Amino acid sequence: MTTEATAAVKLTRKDFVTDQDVRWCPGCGDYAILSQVQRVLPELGVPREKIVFISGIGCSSRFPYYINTYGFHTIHGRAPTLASGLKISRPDLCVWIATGDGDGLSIGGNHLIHILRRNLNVQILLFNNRIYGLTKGQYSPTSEEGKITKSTPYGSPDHPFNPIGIALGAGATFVARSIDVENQHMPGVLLRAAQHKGASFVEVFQNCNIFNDGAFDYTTDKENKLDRQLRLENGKPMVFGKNNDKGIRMNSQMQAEVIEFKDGLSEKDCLIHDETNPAIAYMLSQMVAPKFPTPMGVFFAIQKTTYEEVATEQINTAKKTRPLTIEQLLKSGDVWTVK
Amino acid sequence: MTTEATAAVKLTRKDFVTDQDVRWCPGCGDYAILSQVQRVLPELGVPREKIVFISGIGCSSRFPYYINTYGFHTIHGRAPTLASGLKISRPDLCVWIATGDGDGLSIGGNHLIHILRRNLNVQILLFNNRIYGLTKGQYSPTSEEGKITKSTPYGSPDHPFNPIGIALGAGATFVARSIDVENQHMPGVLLRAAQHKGASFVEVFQNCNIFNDGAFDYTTDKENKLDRQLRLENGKPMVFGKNNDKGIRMNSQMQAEVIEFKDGLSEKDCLIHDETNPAIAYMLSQMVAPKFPTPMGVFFAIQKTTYEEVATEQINTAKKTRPLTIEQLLKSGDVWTVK
Amino acid sequence: MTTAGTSTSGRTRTVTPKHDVVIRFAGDSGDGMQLTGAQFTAEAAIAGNDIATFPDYPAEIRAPAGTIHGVSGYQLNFSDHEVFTAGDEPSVLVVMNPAALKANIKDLAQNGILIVDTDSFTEQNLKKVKYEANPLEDGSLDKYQLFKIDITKLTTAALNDMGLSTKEATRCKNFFCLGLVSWLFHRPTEITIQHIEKKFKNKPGLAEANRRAFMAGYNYADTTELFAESYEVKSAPITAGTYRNITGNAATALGFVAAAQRAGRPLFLGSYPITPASDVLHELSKYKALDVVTYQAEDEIAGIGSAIGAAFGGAIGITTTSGPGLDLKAEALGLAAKVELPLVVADIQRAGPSTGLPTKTEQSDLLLAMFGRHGESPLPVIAAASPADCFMCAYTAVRIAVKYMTPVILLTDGYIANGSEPWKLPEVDQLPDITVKFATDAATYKPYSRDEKTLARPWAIPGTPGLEHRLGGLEGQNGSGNISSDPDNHELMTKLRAEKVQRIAQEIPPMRVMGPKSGDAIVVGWGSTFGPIHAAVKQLQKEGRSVAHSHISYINPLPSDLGDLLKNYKKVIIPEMNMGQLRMLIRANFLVDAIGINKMKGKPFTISELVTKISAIMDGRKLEAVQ
Amino acid sequence: MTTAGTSTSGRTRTVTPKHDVVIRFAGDSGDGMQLTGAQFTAEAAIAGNDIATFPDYPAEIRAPAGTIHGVSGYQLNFSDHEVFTAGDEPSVLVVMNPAALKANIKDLAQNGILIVDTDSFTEQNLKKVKYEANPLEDGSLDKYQLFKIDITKLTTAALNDMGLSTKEATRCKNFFCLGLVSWLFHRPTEITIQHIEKKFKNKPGLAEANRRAFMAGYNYADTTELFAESYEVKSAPITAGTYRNITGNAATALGFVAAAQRAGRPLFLGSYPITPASDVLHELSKYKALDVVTYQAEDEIAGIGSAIGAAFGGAIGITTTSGPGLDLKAEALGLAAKVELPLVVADIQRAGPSTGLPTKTEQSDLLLAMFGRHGESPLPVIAAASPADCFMCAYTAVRIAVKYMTPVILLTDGYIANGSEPWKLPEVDQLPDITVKFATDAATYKPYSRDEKTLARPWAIPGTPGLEHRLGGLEGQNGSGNISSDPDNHELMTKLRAEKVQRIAQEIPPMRVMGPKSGDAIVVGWGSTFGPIHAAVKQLQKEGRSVAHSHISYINPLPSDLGDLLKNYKKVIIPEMNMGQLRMLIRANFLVDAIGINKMKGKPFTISELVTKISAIMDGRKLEAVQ
Ligand SMILES: Cc1ncc(C[n+]2csc(CCOP(=O)(O)OP(=O)(O)O)c2C)c(N)n1
Ligand SMILES: Cc1ncc(C[n+]2csc(CCOP(=O)(O)OP(=O)(O)O)c2C)c(N)n1
Ligand code: SF4
Ligand code: SF4
Ligand SMILES: [Mg+2]
Ligand SMILES: [Mg+2]
Repeated sequence: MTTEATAAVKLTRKDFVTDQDVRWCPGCGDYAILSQVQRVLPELGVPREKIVFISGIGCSSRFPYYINTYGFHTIHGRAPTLASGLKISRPDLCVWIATGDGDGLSIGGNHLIHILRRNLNVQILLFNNRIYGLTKGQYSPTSEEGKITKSTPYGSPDHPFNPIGIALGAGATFVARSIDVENQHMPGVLLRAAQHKGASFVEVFQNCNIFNDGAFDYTTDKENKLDRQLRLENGKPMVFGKNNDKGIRMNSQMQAEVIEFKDGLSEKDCLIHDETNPAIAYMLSQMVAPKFPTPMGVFFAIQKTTYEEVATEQINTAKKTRPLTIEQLLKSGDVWTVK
Repeated sequence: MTTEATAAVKLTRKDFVTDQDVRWCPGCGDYAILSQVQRVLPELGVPREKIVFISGIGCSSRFPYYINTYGFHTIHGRAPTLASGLKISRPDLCVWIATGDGDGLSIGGNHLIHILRRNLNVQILLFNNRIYGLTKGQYSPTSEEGKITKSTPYGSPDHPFNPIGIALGAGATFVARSIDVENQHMPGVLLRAAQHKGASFVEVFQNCNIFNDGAFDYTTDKENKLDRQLRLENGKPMVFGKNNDKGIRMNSQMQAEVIEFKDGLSEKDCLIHDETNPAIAYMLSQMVAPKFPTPMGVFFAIQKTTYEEVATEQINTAKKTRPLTIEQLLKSGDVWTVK
Repeated sequence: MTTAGTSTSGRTRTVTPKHDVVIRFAGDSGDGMQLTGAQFTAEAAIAGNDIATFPDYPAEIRAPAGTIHGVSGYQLNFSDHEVFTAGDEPSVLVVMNPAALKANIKDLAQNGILIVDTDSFTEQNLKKVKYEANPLEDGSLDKYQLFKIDITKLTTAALNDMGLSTKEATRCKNFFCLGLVSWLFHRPTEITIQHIEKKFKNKPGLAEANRRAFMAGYNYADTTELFAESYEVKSAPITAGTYRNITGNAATALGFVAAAQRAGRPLFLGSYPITPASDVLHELSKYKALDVVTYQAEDEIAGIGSAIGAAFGGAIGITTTSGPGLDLKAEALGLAAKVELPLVVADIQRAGPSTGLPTKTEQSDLLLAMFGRHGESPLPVIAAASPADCFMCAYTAVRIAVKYMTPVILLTDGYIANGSEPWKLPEVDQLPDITVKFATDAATYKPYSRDEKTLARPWAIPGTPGLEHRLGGLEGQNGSGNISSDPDNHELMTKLRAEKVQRIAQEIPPMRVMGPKSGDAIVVGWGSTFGPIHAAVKQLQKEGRSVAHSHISYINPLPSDLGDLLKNYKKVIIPEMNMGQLRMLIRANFLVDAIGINKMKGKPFTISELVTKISAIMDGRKLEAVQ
Repeated sequence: MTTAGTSTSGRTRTVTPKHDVVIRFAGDSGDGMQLTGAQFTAEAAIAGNDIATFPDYPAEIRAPAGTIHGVSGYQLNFSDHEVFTAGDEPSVLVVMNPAALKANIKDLAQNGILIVDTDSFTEQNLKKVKYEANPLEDGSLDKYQLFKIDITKLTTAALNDMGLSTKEATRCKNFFCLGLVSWLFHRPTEITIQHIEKKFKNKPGLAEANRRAFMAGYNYADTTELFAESYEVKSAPITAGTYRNITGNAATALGFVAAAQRAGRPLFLGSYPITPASDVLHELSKYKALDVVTYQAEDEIAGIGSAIGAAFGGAIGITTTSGPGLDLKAEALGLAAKVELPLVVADIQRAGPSTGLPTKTEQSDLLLAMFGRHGESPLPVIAAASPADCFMCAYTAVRIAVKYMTPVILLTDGYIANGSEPWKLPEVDQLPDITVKFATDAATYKPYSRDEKTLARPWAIPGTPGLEHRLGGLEGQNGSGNISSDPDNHELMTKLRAEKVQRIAQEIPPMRVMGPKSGDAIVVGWGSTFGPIHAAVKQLQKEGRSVAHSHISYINPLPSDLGDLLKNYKKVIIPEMNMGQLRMLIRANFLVDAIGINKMKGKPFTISELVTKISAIMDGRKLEAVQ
């Protein structure tokens, strides 16, 4: 997001609520995400009018209607393209993208990887419910293999995408994951994303209670979630478990494994999380349940120039070093005068 | 490719040459790739009529015209979509895709990652010349930062894609790299790609001598290439250098480093290449010159079900377990008779 | 005439015969009104009525309960004579909550029957839809026959010993309603009970609950003497045959499968979900045993691309979509036109522009289908007139695609895609022939040689030895297909491609005219307006007007006898659910001053509005005056 | 009349005055003929001639040397009177190799001057293009004035002490040619030499080599008395002013920049490279100092998407493309139409369908521009008539987009995009006003309130406190813009969107008619056919025919006086480089039996073919007879 936060503004959650009826199904995970975003926005110190939410099409893409900032509910898959044009020409704005697993990874996959590559300073929230909600329940690129849906009565033959893997592969500079119901966890991730200079990609596990209910129950299960989630903390060893008695170790052939802290093993044997190491981030993205706990939090965060800062710099330099008026431009080239 | 190679056929390179004038610029790297593909095809033991080359638009996408098999020069970026439909409905065919860095990674990026994810059994050759050749020299998604081209007279503000990284992130099951001029190296890679069951992605460094001449000179430089290329071999330590006196080591924090074999260091300290380990493959993809030698060969190769085998299996099962005639189908549902 | 009948309970009841009834069920999206409607439709069909239905549901999956946005409706017209639409205005309206009442009451006919679930008329629910007072109490519904019933309470009471949660029990109220109206229209209960048992055969608990709710409703009507009379709609004189009630989307899917089967080729559908087209994908994905592959692609471009690839390999390539998806397919359609491969693109139109009103109907993609590709790339366009007609149109689209080696665009729309009507099942072997003959002879094969009659080029598929060839989007030489930038060849190919499409006119049967062969006016329509136009013109004819109706199925090429036909009438009137797209084509082609009746409300024409407007035009009155 | 002049060498030479000359340079893609042509054009322009040019190059970057496919040509028409096209047939042809000869000789006028580089007529090169015998020797060129010159040898000889490689030296042969023709047409050498010095100012070696080659060619012509006479074309009577020679693409780019500057807003171009549109991107990418951002997007959809995003933020959003790219922009265009944001989409048309003939010209995207979006989403369409006209059309497109808050489609084509003509530089402050006024008042702001005159909604950009609002593709309520599925509102909005576009007719100046105000025929054109039609009609008028020419710039909406105008003529004739797209619109709108002259050869009309065909139509003869 933009770094020009103006401390003067003091907003509250309510300032970000619109007068529109929220039209998600009762019980949809989108509500929780909405309310957490509304909680985090005031903390940015950015005036409301400087914030823009841009989305594609899908249940999740209805998001902008419910946030009282500028907003644009565009067309399916194309939100990153509008966000790019807006951010490049208006670097002063704080631009967010709300998208779904269908919108962002199916039809919109290309725009997503390109905005990550170009590292525009925007925040991308990918609501991953592993289903097409709005069109009433077809499988999505993140649906599990063999999934039975309206369009796959015999089970899906596809291997799913790993959104974190895609983002890393595309060269994203900030990659993180959270869960709709984890209202202690998500705000921190959202804040980090907003503060990151460059494109921030946040995968949010989101429950669609109508068409794919319980998709993340294994991970969010109250009883066992501490054994099933790995909370990432930069510079800290990768430890997890109800009693913090398990961890992730890496062997010399770069294979990750879960260890229990017994027989002399302790957190000292664990891999230290390093947000700047792409190999670690990628390895984490490959850790899937039930063999591994599901990593949550910031996988990767590095600094690179943003597209718009270079573009703006070029314009400023051009203005300084080769100033030009429109009159001069028209008269440039081989000009002759007829009397 | 298809595993139904019929040993009966004995073809030669010449069988794969068409009567069309080849219309690349003299000196273009595409010629070398063409000739190596034509050399490898006879070794597959697949009859000519069972082979199909599909391409998009670009200099590289002219490829099918020059190979005497079935071919389809489609539209910009969409080759994987046609290849998918063809391969799913005709698993008996051996399908190749020829694409460029613009065709495959710019406009066609989404189809590329989706065909890799679905793991259709096709071979994808991405001719990476880091430029748009056919449209006369604009920068491409693989062009270096700051590159000056027709469309970026002030230098490109983009960070480039890493094609290998993208392919891995997308879940590709076979990922490799070779170079147009390396006519000893490329046939082996092509053969491995063809033999792989599933989508094989091969990035080929290709020199565009008109618009981006010398893009790979650093890596291919005759004098120094052994110091600048890391030839990957599965199960072997990562050793390189004119005198095989250097290698790649990984430290406990998963950081790769180049070591020279002195002060007690030897190939024993090197990481062993393991084509089935995604973390190694990804780390290799992040190794870039001049800090690291450029890895060449097969980065990653694993087995997964292919889309078309599951789809075909579903059809066969349905035919067996729930046979249906069109007459039965029409009469299904709530039917009544009027006399 | 009113007769006395005997109800199942043995009581004598008054049965009034009716020629037709239009009933609408309306409730919250979650209330199951679509199911109630569909089931009641099945009862009517089996009773031999002619029927037509129109489901109407919101864009949201589940808008917040109790809001206007969340209201879902299902309308059925059943009659003892031929019907062409789901009816202009319901004479019976069943509403499950205040929102449903508010959204639908304006449509109910004067003195119509209004059945209301009073339990939902809580203060909170009334407030949600801004009712100041309870309309059930304030006399505002006096002009209707209002039946206030505690549907929810009665339903849960009927199930109270089954151990269901309140939520589960409440869900059965739609079957209670069904019971009520089944009694009201004198339906036998057995059929519905059989249905329930079949539908819920894996969930016996649910089957039992729904059966009980249904009977509770039925018996409630019967015992309480709630309704003073019941009604009976006799069976309609329908052509003998086997029928099923079918939606347009299901008929489209079956048309494709039948065509592929007749062609003896596998069917390949490459598609990306989009309302209201997704159901064709859902349908087809069930028919794997008939060599149907459905491929849910990453987007619409991949959908059509994969279908072209499959066609290259010898399959029947199909892609289905709605407006925004057709936009995206433009470039690939141009490729398919250039390489002359068979392909069918079905566009189930919805209201635009842009995302528009995605669950509402419109006919506004016609000119997109005609002209929505760069360069000169004319394509055949076929439009279905009714739910059942979708079958033959889909079948024909494949037949023409294969015969002429061309992509074909099939247009239907949300109205007929989701609406249903009885469909007389065809005999598969009596369907028109579809023969696929692949080229195999290497000695004579040329990729762009042409059939004399159709101008089709040969279909040569990979796997055929000696026929290796390369296709592509660059202009190619006629005959060899080799890349050619020869100016004369480009002009020749452009003309050949156009001429090939024109030749399809030889397939088109003569225009059918309903009404006088010449006269004051002819009303010309295309697509889903068939029903309302037909009914309206019939009515006008009854009133003695000199007016005919003729409907166009083939929009490109236009039927060769159309121009002459139009000359026989003083006025040409074209009603469309767009701003006049067919009208433009007709005017350009035949230079007749066709007059449009245009509706852009996301809803089909009503018969009465057409009657009014056609009359006005015939009388030379301005349309604005009657709007 | 022939006079005697004095050459630079002091010799007396014969100078024959000419009214106009058409010269074509042709060679291998690598021979630099485009440069020679452009430089010779500059000489003519500075000499005060009126000029028009037509470059014509192959789809391949460098087809194999010496092949027909690799031939690149550049044609210039320069004259002492007004010219409208680059000329039907060259009277001077310069060819650098057998392929260029073979590809071009059929166009050369009888007795035309043919200058040939004999060095390239090797046996191998002759074989490549299937010349059985050397045409320079076998008498087959007898009907031309053949000048055989060892151009390559002479060039390298002139440079032999410079230490250049043979390849480098050989490359300079195009300047040798330029020297030859400069002498032939009596041009001063200074201007070219200045040019060379300016162009190669960072490469003094190259500057010297080219200067020497140029002078070598000039002196060779002079000393050898190669040509019996030289020619002089006097300056044309041209309106006073400052001029530059400009291609359509450069003019388009400048029009956009000028408009953005006048609007006081930054210009944002989101584009994806495609022939022949890429040069607009290349041009604009140079003007950063004028607040121009160019964004090379990942595809055409991202190109338009980014431009819409930028427009939302208050920039002048532009996207440029050619046919296949316009296909892809359809869906986003519909969004822009629905949200009513200003935007300009420029389509530089090329020959289709599909990839077609990408470097050749055509006008076949007109109906795509008109109708290529689902739903009812009419948009203004403006077409440029000549290279210089692209400036005003681009400017106007922005002006209308901003004033009416609508996307505008600008059509040009390969012919005028790459062709050039002298352009009288406008005074920036005399260009029509473009005022941007953003909404700022929170108290009165409504996203979809409307200006009374234009029906435009207000433009409110992020960053404005209190105006936070949400746009989107779902239908919205007039006024508030809130999502609305109200049927009446949808009809209202559909009509408002259409009406807004119609209102643009108030911007359109009355149709200009060249010729009689009524008569036997009017020839109506649009876009790049202006030149040939104008010249052809002038010629027919000279021959005494009662025929007029009128050209349409605004295709949507059509000018309000057009219908009446057409009624004044017995015949309406519409030449188009397509199968009759404007013709269809004219027929549909005005019910006139317009007759088409259609050319689909990837090439502009020649004046003479138009003269022949217009005459034939006026005489009532069948067109086929004259084809
Ligand atoms: C061009 C286009 N194609 C298809 C659609 C239909 N469509 C709308 S949303 C959607 C998928 C939504 O899935 P996702 O992004 O996962 O969102 P969710 O509803 O699950 O939050 C589809 C296919 C459309 N609106 N536009
Ligand atoms: C839809 C569409 N957009 C743009 C183009 C123009 N175009 C043709 S090839 C190409 C880029 C080619 O680059 P690449 O794939 O790297 O191929 P190369 O020529 O370098 O081998 C572009 C932009 C097109 N033909 N179609
Ligand atoms: S369908 Fe699923 S994702 Fe969409 S609103 Fe309902 S619960 Fe949420
Ligand atoms: S432009 Fe470059 S890539 Fe294209 S053919 Fe020429 S050398 Fe090869
Ligand atoms: Mg989803
Ligand atoms: Mg390239």
